[in-house]
Amino acid sequence: MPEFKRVLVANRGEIAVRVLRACQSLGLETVAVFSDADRDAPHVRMATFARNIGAPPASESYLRADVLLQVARETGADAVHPGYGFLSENAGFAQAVMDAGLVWIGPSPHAIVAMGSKTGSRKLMQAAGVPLVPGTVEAITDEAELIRLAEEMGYPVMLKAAAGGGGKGMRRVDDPDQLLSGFRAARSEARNSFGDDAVYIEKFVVNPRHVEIQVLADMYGTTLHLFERDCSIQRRNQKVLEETPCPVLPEVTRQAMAQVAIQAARAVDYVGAGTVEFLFGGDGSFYFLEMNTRLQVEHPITEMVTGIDLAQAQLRIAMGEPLWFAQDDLTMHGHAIECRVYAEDPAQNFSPAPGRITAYREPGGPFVRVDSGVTVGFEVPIYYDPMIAKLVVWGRTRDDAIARCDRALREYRVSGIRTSIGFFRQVLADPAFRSGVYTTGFITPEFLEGLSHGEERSEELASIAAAIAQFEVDHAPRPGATRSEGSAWKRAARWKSSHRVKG
Amino acid sequence: MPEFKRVLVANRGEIAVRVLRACQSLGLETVAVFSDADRDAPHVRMATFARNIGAPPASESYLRADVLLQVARETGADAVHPGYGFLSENAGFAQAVMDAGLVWIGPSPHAIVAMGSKTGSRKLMQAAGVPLVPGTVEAITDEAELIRLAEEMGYPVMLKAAAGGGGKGMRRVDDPDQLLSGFRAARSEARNSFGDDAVYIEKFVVNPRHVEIQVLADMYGTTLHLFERDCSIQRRNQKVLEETPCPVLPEVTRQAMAQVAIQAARAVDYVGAGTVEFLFGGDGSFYFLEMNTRLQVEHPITEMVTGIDLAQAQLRIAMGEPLWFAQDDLTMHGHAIECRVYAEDPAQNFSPAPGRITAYREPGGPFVRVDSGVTVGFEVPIYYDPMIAKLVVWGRTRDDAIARCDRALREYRVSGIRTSIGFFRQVLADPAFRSGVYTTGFITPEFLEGLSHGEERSEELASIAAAIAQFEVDHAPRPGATRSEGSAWKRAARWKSSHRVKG
Amino acid sequence: MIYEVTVGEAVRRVSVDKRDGLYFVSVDEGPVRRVESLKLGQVLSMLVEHRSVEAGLARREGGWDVSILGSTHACDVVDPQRKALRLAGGAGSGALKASMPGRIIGVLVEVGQAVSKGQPVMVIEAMKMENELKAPIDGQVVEILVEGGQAVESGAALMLIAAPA
Amino acid sequence: MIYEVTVGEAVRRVSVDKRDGLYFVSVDEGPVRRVESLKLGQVLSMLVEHRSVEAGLARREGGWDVSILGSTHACDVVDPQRKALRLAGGAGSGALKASMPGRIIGVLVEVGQAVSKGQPVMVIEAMKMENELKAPIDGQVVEILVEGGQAVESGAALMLIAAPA
Repeated sequence: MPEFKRVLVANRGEIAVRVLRACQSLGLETVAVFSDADRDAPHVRMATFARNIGAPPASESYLRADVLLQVARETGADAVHPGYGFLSENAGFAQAVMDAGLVWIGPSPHAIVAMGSKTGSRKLMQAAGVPLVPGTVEAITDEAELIRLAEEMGYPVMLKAAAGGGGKGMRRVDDPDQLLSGFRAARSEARNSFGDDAVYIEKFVVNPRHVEIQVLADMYGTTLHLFERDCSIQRRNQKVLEETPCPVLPEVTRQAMAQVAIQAARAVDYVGAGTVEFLFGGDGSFYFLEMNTRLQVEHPITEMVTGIDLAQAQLRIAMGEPLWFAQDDLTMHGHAIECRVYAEDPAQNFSPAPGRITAYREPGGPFVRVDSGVTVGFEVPIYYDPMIAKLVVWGRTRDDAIARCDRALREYRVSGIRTSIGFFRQVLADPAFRSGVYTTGFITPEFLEGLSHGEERSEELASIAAAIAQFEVDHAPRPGATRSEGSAWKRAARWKSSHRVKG
Repeated sequence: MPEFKRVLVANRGEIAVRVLRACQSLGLETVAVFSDADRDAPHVRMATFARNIGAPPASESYLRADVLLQVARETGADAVHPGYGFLSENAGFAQAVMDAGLVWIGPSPHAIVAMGSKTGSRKLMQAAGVPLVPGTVEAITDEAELIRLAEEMGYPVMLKAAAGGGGKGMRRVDDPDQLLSGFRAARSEARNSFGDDAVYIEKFVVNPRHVEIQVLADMYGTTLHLFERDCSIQRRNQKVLEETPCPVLPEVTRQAMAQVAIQAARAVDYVGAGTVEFLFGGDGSFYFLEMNTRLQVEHPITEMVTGIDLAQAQLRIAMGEPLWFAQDDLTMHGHAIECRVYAEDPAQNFSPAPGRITAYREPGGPFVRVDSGVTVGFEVPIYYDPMIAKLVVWGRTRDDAIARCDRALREYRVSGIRTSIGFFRQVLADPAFRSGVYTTGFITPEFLEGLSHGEERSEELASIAAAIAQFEVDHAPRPGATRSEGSAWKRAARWKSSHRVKG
Repeated sequence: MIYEVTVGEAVRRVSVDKRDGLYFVSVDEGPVRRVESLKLGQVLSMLVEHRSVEAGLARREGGWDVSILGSTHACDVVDPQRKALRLAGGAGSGALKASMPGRIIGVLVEVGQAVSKGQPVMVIEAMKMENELKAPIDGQVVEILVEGGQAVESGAALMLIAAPA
Repeated sequence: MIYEVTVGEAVRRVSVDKRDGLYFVSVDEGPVRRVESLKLGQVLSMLVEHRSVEAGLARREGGWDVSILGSTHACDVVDPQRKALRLAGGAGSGALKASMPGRIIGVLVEVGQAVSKGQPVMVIEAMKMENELKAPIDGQVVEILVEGGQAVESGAALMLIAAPA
């Protein structure tokens, strides 16, 4: 039975904090690591021990497997949690950790490798009977075969030039009547564009959503699912807002998808927390995309609806504990939404906005959770992912959750850097989002256009604030007197009350 | 049907913030009020509108019903939420609000009055068949009657001198054999001490706990209960830590107590959120103490286990909405604990510790909630209750919740004032608390004695910090250079990396 | 005191008076509003005719970044009297400055090369994202002050461009 | 540099050296520990031989209030060399100071009255609680500086007591 008492957390930011919290709740000691850019970051200040591991670029610190193992040895850590990103899906690091006699908190290097290759995992999944987006990879020449294949996979289908790219030589075909003419046109276009008329066929997934299933597996062959997350709201193919349950997933599909996810995990003897991602078509079909062999950024929404602490679960599974609940013990309770708060400027096409946070106040109150990796005074470094925090809310219903999420976003205060907080309020207000019927194409150029046109009233208030701020600078009597107004209230108050008593 | 769009919150601190959040989630506008001591408090900064209502002493601001009504009129508020404390259980204010044509978010003045008088409510409850601590209020002279009464209420019983006080003329009797001798001794002692030998009998509640039931009632006669809260951890007869479920309450008693609470609420045609408090004896008996006709400080733990937002429920009920769930829809899910964070020094017998908060960081992460009324820079005023925040945690089991609560307390950082944060860690670590078997006498002088003896290691670290802080002051090169170390890390890092690229 | 505040395309003339600790503000000669304003660190807590508005402040070249309810508005603030002075001074020299802290990963032009306003001249990387920096004016590159790979602070001068004589 | 730090009953001699930005600290001549210390506002983030300790700081008369993990330790800090000097100066004058901000609700003694150390001489109210303030020394009340009902700041001088000659 693997035992450990002191966990090295090989990460930074909110996920390092998340893992530290899980360790502390289980009474484990922790070792934080930090680059020169992160000395004052919360994860350093919360851990039992903290060690500097190098220069700010990740390649010189957070990605230095050798340094991490050396620190583990020097600090007496007996387990390593990789978080997500960085070395979390690096099978070589996992192996090195185990070779050093430490407990690796994650799946086996074998599972990481098997799921790490796009083509390898597709083959493995096909063998395991997991549905993949249907298609041929070889060129089709026989029209009769084409018709048969299209019938088999169902319309609409996509004809793609094997040598293609940039949309050239691609034809969407919606019904059988157009198949052959489309095929001929695609071949001819392909020949003209690329000098190669090889064309293959793939199922066209209409109005796709990104839906994923959380799984947990112990060392003894028990693999459970913790339902789905909908991650279709994306910018630049990166998730920005996730929710669970998926507002349009029929129960029968949820069950089927969950079973497939368990199948996928079992196919690689998966142990720990993992996520199986699917493309979910508007027609109800779903197809395996990939499996992430680590804790997912958006895991908190699953925690909110199931009550299971996934980071603690990772640790307990790694300790050799058999799963302490059965599939039937798990239910989805209410609705949860996560907003990834980035240090970036949504109005400038989400360009990064690192810098020093000069004022910071997180929202609180009922069913609001913030997982963050920053504090006031912290300088968001230029070297890493711009995500500074995740706002997670829960509600009994989806509408409750949306209303509460908007309330929490209103409350969230960050000064000194730009963030995506305001952007999320626009997402939540969007009728398509409200309806629950949206796709991965939700964030359109038009949506972004709307963002850059600030609200008239809000701009007017900003102008007033700027003018007053400037006025105060222009009329500053002396430095350091910025709190004078507040103190004046209190001074006046004290004076009044003591005066009154005397009189 | 009462309609309202703009709610005046006639309170301050965390409860004002709590009500503002509920209003904002429901799309209602808000009017905050503040005394001269609270201009920079969070509730002022979060509300739609904010108005100054007077000098710091509550009698000159938060208790000024006339000023509050005037502000409501001037700001176009059409409803008033009183929070808890201040005017929340003032029937005259409730009536005045209604007379002014505004919606009062609370029960009727009739219900407030009926429950407001200790003796009046006892009579009312007796008539409604609600169990009260059995006893006579008249002196007993007949020994046969005494024996009959004692048998009826069950042993142990307490004999008390009617004219008594300070423990004189009191006799606890544990079995029938001692009853008559005890009675004679008590009468004789009473006569000698007070010149009056009148003695009455009351049931002695052994090892009492304070357990209360949350109720919600709409305008249409539906009254539901939301289970119990155990509030037995008290200092100076004030609750400091609460949990739900009560760790020792049998299901059958829970049901019986809940039914009695509903009965009590119905007896006064209760509308809104209310709490019925009971004394729960070690022998399984329970007795009505009083009903609080308002939202309770410790309401969040009920929210955590039921998923019902009680402050939102108050607003929706006041809008005339019938309850949107049935008793059977409510279940207790997991375990929740609340710690009331006070600005006070537990080691100095909980003496108040107002002052300016110079650094402040609330814990976060899974199933941790902070309801607070302060921020960094805020000066906790001397004029009001010392509670600055409530830390609320949830866990699937009681042990989970305790571990997470300790984790969150470790994370909570407050500088500038003393708080009860460290005290709670000691409560959570106590074997009696861990076992769940504790009474209202949990916080003993011995427990407090333990507090004032700081942990050796922690004191040593404090000494080192103080010495370094003093060293920095003694060797300060010039004012304003306190961040030099941190910047040095970063400067060095930048220099190194730019150097490397050049080389 | 009158300030010209530019947010996006919109220019507003904001008149500010302070009496007895209160501000009296009017926008574009509209009604005068009473503002009770309290500076708390880098945050301005304003009561604008009792409406509570919290504005996060960050100094920026030529004005302030003002955050209200999670959205940041870049506000250029000009005192018209000083503006007049500034315009009277020399014009046409273009210093390209870093719009964010980051690392220079590409220099797209050479010294002596003619560039036109808006033309990408440098690429800066921050947080795994590449961002093009554009020439602020038409002109000729006079000097390049940084090298590829170099880390720079926000506002650092990167390149000098001379306007055509 | 050696400081004498008193927490509760315990007095510790803490030796502090700073070299290359790092502190080397030894308590009561125990092993020397390497402390990397970073001041963040009113918080000291220390790595004591890599152990991460966050200490909240608040200045107090004669030292610091240090908060570690939610518990505050009142630390009196004395530089032994200066202490020697201080002791050489005049002794025995007792100024009663407010231990917390609050409102004076009772003055229990009169000017000229003899008091003994530890005797309650004033009552201060804060947050609905009454707290007795005690005479710091044996002596005679020379002056009472506040009146009943008056609000006072923490540390304000309330009463002067002269030690017997």
